[in-house]
Amino acid sequence: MKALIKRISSDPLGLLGLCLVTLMVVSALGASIFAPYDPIQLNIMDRLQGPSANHLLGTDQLGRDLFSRVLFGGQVALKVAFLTIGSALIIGVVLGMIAGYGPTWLDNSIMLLFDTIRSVPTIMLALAAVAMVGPSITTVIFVIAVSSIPNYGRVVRTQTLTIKSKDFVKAEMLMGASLLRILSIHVLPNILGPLLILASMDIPTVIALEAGLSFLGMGVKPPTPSWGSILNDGFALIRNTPWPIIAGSIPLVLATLGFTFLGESLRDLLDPKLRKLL
Amino acid sequence: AGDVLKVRAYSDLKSLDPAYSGGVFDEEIQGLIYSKLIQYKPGREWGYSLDAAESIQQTTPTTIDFKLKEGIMFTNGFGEMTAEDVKYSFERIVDSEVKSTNSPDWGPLKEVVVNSKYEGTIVFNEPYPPAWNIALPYIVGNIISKKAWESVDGKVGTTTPSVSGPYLIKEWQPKQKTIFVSNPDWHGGEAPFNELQIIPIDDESTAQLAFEAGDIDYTRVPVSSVSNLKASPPANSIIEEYPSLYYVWVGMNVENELLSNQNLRKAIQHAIDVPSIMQASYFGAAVPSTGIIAPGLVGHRDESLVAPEANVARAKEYLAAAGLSGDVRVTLDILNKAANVTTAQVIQANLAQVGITLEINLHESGAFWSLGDHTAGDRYKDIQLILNRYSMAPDPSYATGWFVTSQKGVWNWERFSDAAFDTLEVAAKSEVDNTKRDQMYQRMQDIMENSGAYRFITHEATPVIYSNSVNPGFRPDGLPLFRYFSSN
Amino acid sequence: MSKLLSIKNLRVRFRIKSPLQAMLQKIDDPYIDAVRQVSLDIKQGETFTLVGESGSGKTTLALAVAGLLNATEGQIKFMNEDVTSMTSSQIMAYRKKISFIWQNSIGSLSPRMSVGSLITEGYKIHNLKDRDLKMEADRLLKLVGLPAHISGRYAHQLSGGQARRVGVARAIALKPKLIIADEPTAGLDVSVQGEILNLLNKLKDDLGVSLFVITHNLNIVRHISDKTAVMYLGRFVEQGQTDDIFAKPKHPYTLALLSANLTPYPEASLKNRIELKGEVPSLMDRPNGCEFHTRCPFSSEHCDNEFPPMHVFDGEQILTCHYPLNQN
Amino acid sequence: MLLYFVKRIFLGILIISVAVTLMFCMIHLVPGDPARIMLGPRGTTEMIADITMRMGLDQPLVIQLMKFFGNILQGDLGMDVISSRPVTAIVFGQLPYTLWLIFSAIFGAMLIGIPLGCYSALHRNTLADRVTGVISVACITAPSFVVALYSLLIFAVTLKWFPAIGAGDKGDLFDQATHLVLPAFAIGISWVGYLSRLVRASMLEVLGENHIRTARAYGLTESTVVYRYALKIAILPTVTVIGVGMGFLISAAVFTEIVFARPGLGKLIIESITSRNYPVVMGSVLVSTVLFVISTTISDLVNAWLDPRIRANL
Amino acid sequence: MSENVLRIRDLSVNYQTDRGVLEAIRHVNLDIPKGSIVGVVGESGCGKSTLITSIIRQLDDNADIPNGSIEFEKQDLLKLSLDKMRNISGTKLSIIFQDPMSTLNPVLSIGRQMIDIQYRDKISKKRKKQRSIDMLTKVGIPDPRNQLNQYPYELSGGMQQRVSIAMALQAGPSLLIADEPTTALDTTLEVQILKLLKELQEEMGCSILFVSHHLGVIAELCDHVVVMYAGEIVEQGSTYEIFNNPAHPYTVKLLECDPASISKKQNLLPTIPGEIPDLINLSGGCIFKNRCDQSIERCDKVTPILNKFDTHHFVSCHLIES
Ligand SMILES: Nc1ncnc2c1ncn2[C@@H]1O[C@H](COP(=O)(O)OP(=O)(O)OP(=O)(O)O)[C@@H](O)[C@H]1O
Ligand SMILES: Nc1ncnc2c1ncn2[C@@H]1O[C@H](COP(=O)(O)OP(=O)(O)OP(=O)(O)O)[C@@H](O)[C@H]1O
Ligand SMILES: [Mg+2]
Ligand SMILES: [Mg+2]
Repeated sequence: MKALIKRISSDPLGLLGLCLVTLMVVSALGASIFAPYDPIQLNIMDRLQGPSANHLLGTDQLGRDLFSRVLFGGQVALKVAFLTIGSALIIGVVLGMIAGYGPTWLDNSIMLLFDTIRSVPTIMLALAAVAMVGPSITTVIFVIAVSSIPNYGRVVRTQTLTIKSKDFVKAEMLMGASLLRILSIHVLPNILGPLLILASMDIPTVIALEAGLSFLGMGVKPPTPSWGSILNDGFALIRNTPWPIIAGSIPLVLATLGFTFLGESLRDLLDPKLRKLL
Repeated sequence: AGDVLKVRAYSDLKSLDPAYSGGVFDEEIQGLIYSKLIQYKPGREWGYSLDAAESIQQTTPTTIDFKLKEGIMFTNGFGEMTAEDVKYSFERIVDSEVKSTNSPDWGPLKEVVVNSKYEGTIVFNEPYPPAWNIALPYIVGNIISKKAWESVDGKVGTTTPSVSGPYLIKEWQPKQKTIFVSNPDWHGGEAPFNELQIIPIDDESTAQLAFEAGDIDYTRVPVSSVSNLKASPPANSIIEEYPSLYYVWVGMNVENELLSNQNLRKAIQHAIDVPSIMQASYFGAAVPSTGIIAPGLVGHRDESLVAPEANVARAKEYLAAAGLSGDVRVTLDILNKAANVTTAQVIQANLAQVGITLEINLHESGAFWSLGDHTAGDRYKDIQLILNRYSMAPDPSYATGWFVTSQKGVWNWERFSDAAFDTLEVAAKSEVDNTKRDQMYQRMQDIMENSGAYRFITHEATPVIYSNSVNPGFRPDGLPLFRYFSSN
Repeated sequence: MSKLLSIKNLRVRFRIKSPLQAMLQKIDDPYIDAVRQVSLDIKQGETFTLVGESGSGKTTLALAVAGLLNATEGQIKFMNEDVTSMTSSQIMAYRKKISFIWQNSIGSLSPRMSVGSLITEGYKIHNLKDRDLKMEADRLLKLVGLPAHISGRYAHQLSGGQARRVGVARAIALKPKLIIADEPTAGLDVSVQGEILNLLNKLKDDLGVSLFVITHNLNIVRHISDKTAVMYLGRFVEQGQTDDIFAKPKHPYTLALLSANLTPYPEASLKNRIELKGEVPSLMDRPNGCEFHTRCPFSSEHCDNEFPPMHVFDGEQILTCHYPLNQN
Repeated sequence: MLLYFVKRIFLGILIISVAVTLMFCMIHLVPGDPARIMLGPRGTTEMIADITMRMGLDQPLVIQLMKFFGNILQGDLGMDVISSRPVTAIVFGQLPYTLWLIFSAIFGAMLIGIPLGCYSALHRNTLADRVTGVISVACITAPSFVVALYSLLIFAVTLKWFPAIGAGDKGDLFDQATHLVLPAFAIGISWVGYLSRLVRASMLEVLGENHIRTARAYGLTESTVVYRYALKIAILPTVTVIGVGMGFLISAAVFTEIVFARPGLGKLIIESITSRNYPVVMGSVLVSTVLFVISTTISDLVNAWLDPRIRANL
Repeated sequence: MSENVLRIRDLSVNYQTDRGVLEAIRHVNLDIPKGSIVGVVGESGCGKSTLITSIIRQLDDNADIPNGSIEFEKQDLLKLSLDKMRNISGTKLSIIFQDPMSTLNPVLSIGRQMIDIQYRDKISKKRKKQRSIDMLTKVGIPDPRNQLNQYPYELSGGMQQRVSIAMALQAGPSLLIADEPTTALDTTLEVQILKLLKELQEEMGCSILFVSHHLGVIAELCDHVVVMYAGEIVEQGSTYEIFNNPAHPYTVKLLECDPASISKKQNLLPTIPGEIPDLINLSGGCIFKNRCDQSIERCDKVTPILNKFDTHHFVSCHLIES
């Protein structure tokens, strides 16, 4: 691990990524310590202020401190990112390994399912889900998770197929190892590494999707601060003040930069072959 | 005549048949191509001016006599407009076969009696004063050609067989624009513009930007922009603010287990601080409302029973009187529009001050509008607080009709039910004496407010912007009357 | 000496076109025969080597023997048990008795396992809990001449020679009766190559296992093998005692292989070599008649049309050729 | 080749029918009654019942679904009860706008993103590479509605270079093109970033391959090596990504169509779902899945055209 | 004595790695006389490819050349601008790489690639095509006209390697570099290719720098042999000398180890004990000292230099010097 960090540090962009991600995680987790204000406390008198010493990023239409909202919004972003990617990963890995190792008909059906999901625009899925259960963070997580399962599933399947034909798997089979043992001890660990890197590069996409859904009023429940809802508020106020949009975009862009560069750097260091999978 | 006028509408054309007009956005188009006996008069006060009618008057409480101008021609060779056409147009609306959604606007219309080629009498089963406000000059007042309609078996969708207004539809480009050209045969002379384009723009901010970019000559703008626009108006433009007729309120489901407690409802009524909402959601451009009937209309109350400002102490008293143990948690269902979300958050903060926890449930429009529908599952029972906004035509009966007992589970989502209210609602509709009518409607709003099921928020406002090369015509509530738009 | 492994008329086919493809492209036979009509016997303690060019079906044969590929036809008997009709538990027991040394030495080691756990993996798979895995690992490493500290390393941290030794250690862990070594020296320097072969020979002498060695390096065959078979397009064109084959190759292909074997003697000139024409034919398109005739310097019209008969010389040297060379 | 098309068509039909069935069930299970929404507050029970019947909503879901598929086979997507127009006319009326938008966005993105990626790969680890890296990554998640809004503000309102809203006059190609610029930019910008990263990564990979070393060893000029020898291979994964990107693009189109008040499929989808206009929803679902199938097929074919090895396996 | 096409003097190449600087090649001197075939042998990893890639200036990004010169036809290649270098590559200097499967661009037809590399010649495309066809005929490819439209994957390994050779010889280079061009091929094919190379070299009169770790191949083909060990040239001389009269202990051992040179069947094959030194943190002294059974004290401290052992025979060993 230490060595890894050392190697990342030798790549300036990787280092930048590492710093940004650390910054984001620390500020989100420690939001209640760092935030100067309560993110949901209204102060209508102080609404729509520009940045000042009191309010680093200004205030929104309800007079809430945008900087504090951005910090707390990081929690939502992280939560959405980790929960969606986590669940998509788990389902994707299971389905992908089944597809890769199972009989052809099962493989074909799973691939059909994946293609079907991919063929439906995310926005449609989101609309349908939102209409069904109402907008909330759970809906967001559900929609994004479902629409990213095929991405992971496909990678896992391809990886499984490659690994399955690798000599070390054949070697294990020849020694009499059971299928479960092969999958869990030999296949899974070899898929997981690259997959986690892929996932880390997906985090910004997920965060941006949350923002997009919030923009359509399909995101988290108010008053929970999320970057998407800050952007959405800002969008309505664009002719009054640019600050909410700026406050919403900055963390989004920084998080994107952070996770992407960290992911790319990890990928380059750990598994250059991974590029093909993207 | 001016060259081209480009104006914004908030929605795209749905139907050119007055019977199936979807509302304001369709009327903005139909108003250009059809004639009516009378038209709303542009200006700050409600009134009408003659259009197809040479004369028109209320002869008895249940009859209106009219005489058409001679020589009003329908296009495409469908001939001159006669009293037969008026009869066909109006009676069609209330014909149950036609299934017009707009039939309530004609209220108790019985028939139109044709007296001569140009003369006729509109006969009601009982007195119907709203006819002058929401029927004759509005959607159902549009006169269509009987022959033309019969030539297409009454099936008119997005193309029309014949028109008689100042403009003709040249082309409808779905979700893009509707292009009109002046009607050379219009009885009113020459139309003010050679070409007029109505461009549907859903989002108000976009519409404002489109105006600033010079793509359109008129639009309504978001209330949030008013102060900025006034402070630094775009070059060559004029900003005006009109009051609006919409009404926004927080409703409470009186049949809900928790909210059946009237003291809790009153606590909530008193806890909500309307002025904060005016600031936060309407940017000071709107004022608190006293009920559901806007200023300028019959039945408007000067003051509400519960002051718009929150009274935390009173609210706490009511809450204590409600005798609820533990923390009180209620939900507020809203449509996912930015202003609603802001309002909801203010309410949330207000309620928190008196110790009520509010959870906000967002809905997209499809789901929202079926919330209180008792034919669609049991969701109507779970509603507690609803932030709602209804549109309105310039007659009080238009507003009160939704809150009667028979509307429970239809549009009366509060499931409010009051015998006195129901009686008044029927009586007021046919009351010819304006003063009495005024009092009756005020009384009805008192009943609503006293039930604790309503907290009135605002009538919003209609800020508009237009290019100074245009001479516009607006209804007193700021809705555009495009036929009166001319060039400077 | 008793027969340990006995193969009769083995055939292994691969499907190369899907049924739909075959239908649309009007291909009657969507299969290739990677191994065809192969028979061989390996006795206890004997080293059998299989030579032949790349793609001739050597690995396929070995995998079929190990039960990893299904035989389409023919019989594989191991200690008189039929491998092709074993139940899964019998297969488990069978796999304890044979082991494999892979051509791709680094690639056959699970990349995320340490050398120590890799070589004791067999015990875990077969649930042999009665021994101390660490000590076993040290013992096995010592046996193949690797220092004990290597047991903490991972596959990618090993050099080619080390990885090969780890493969050998893993192969002997369960005391197998037969070790199949697929190109055990490919890609190794001569010196390391010598070390590995010495090790295999020593194991054979010490443990009495039989070796089934696949290679296309004829130089090593001569030194380690008892019996040799030469494979061409999935068939054995010649097999027999190694010494006989090297001394008197009777099949033109064997002769060509032997003469293509370049030796570090600059005097030996290219001129006296028998040189093959053309390229190895595709398995999808086997030549008629003698399958070697397209490249054979001695072929006649006869060879083009008729499949050659099998000849047996001196009881042991078997070959299929119309015109065997080097007959006494 | 024939085999490929047989497979593709079969698979396409499967994907489309599964997706359509899925959406059909989902959208019908969602609360909200199309008749009520259509009729608005004035709808009486009889009117609602009438519309419900005309839309066939009174029948069991399975029957509705069967009917829907039956109609599709006849090339009929049903009638939109509100406007009494055939759904095919509605959907195909909006489709070209979205297609133009998507195509110009993606072509624009390719035009900029691909050379940018090549440039970055060639100048790997230089300052220029890092700067392009930071910019393109920042572009990737720039939310399309934010970009849309700012480009509207800057290029339409302030600079007045381009028109703000709509899709331009019918028949006036130049007008339509100027109307396309900003929306396409809003959607395309994230693809510029995405493609440039993708191309950079696969370019680096290809540049490390032996045959590139061969090409260089033969003294081929750097531009020949990069743009003719390496790019043809490096572009393959990108083509696949673009092919699969249809779903994303339609989603992105929604945002820009709203902000730029442009007609199009995206907006139609939103409107029809929120108004529970089932026939139109299903029509748009069908069209967008068909688009997905077509675009993945095209990307396959392009890949095959670029790479003879894939061609041989088609 | 004939002049040299290539003169390498005191060439060193370092690779920057995670663990430190890897000195892949150190102080190498090498001459290639006009019209001769020079073979480089040595175990895997001894720096053969590094030597070659530094001649054609295609070293990996993490490599640098701290000292030395590579004189090709009187110009120092290391000092040439990239443009000038490009002018030499593929004209006077051409190369065949190890793995035929990966040296040709997989997505371009053979013809396209063969025509592309003639981009400097101002002749019609038809002429270029004809030239390619002639060249393919020369390397023994049947039906060359049609083969031009084929893609590399459609050819067998042997054919691909022939195409590579045809491409390399097309420009009529004065030096052809071949990096293990036959290791990926079957032995029977290997012989075919070697024969072809030799014939073509005789016909065209170019020099060849031929790299292999296969002693037999080198013996077969080359006039001169250079033996490399761990980044240094330990011995060089005429093929006959090296194989019949090896002087460096490493060369001696290497030849002994090759089972091909052991005519009598034996169970125990000879090996060279010990391992190749780590090229990072070299300790100085003779590079072979830890595996040499004759090493003396001097070997530990002083790095030996290449000394003349015989007329055409140089050895870098303290034992020989004296
Ligand atoms: N799973 C498979 N499906 C289809 N064909 C296969 C498969 N495995 C091997 N083949 C084909 O069978 C033939 C024999 O392959 P095999 O690997 O046995 O050759 P080999 O003699 O071991 O070659 P090498 O010396 O290169 O290892 C080859 O033509 C190969 O392409
Ligand atoms: N890019 C690089 N970075 C770091 N070390 C390298 C690099 N390329 C080669 N090396 C190291 O330099 C040394 C010489 O490598 P080179 O490829 O020249 O050997 P070789 O003699 O060609 O080997 P082979 O016979 O295996 O091809 C080896 O130790 C190798 O690990
Ligand atoms: Mg093999
Ligand atoms: Mg090399």
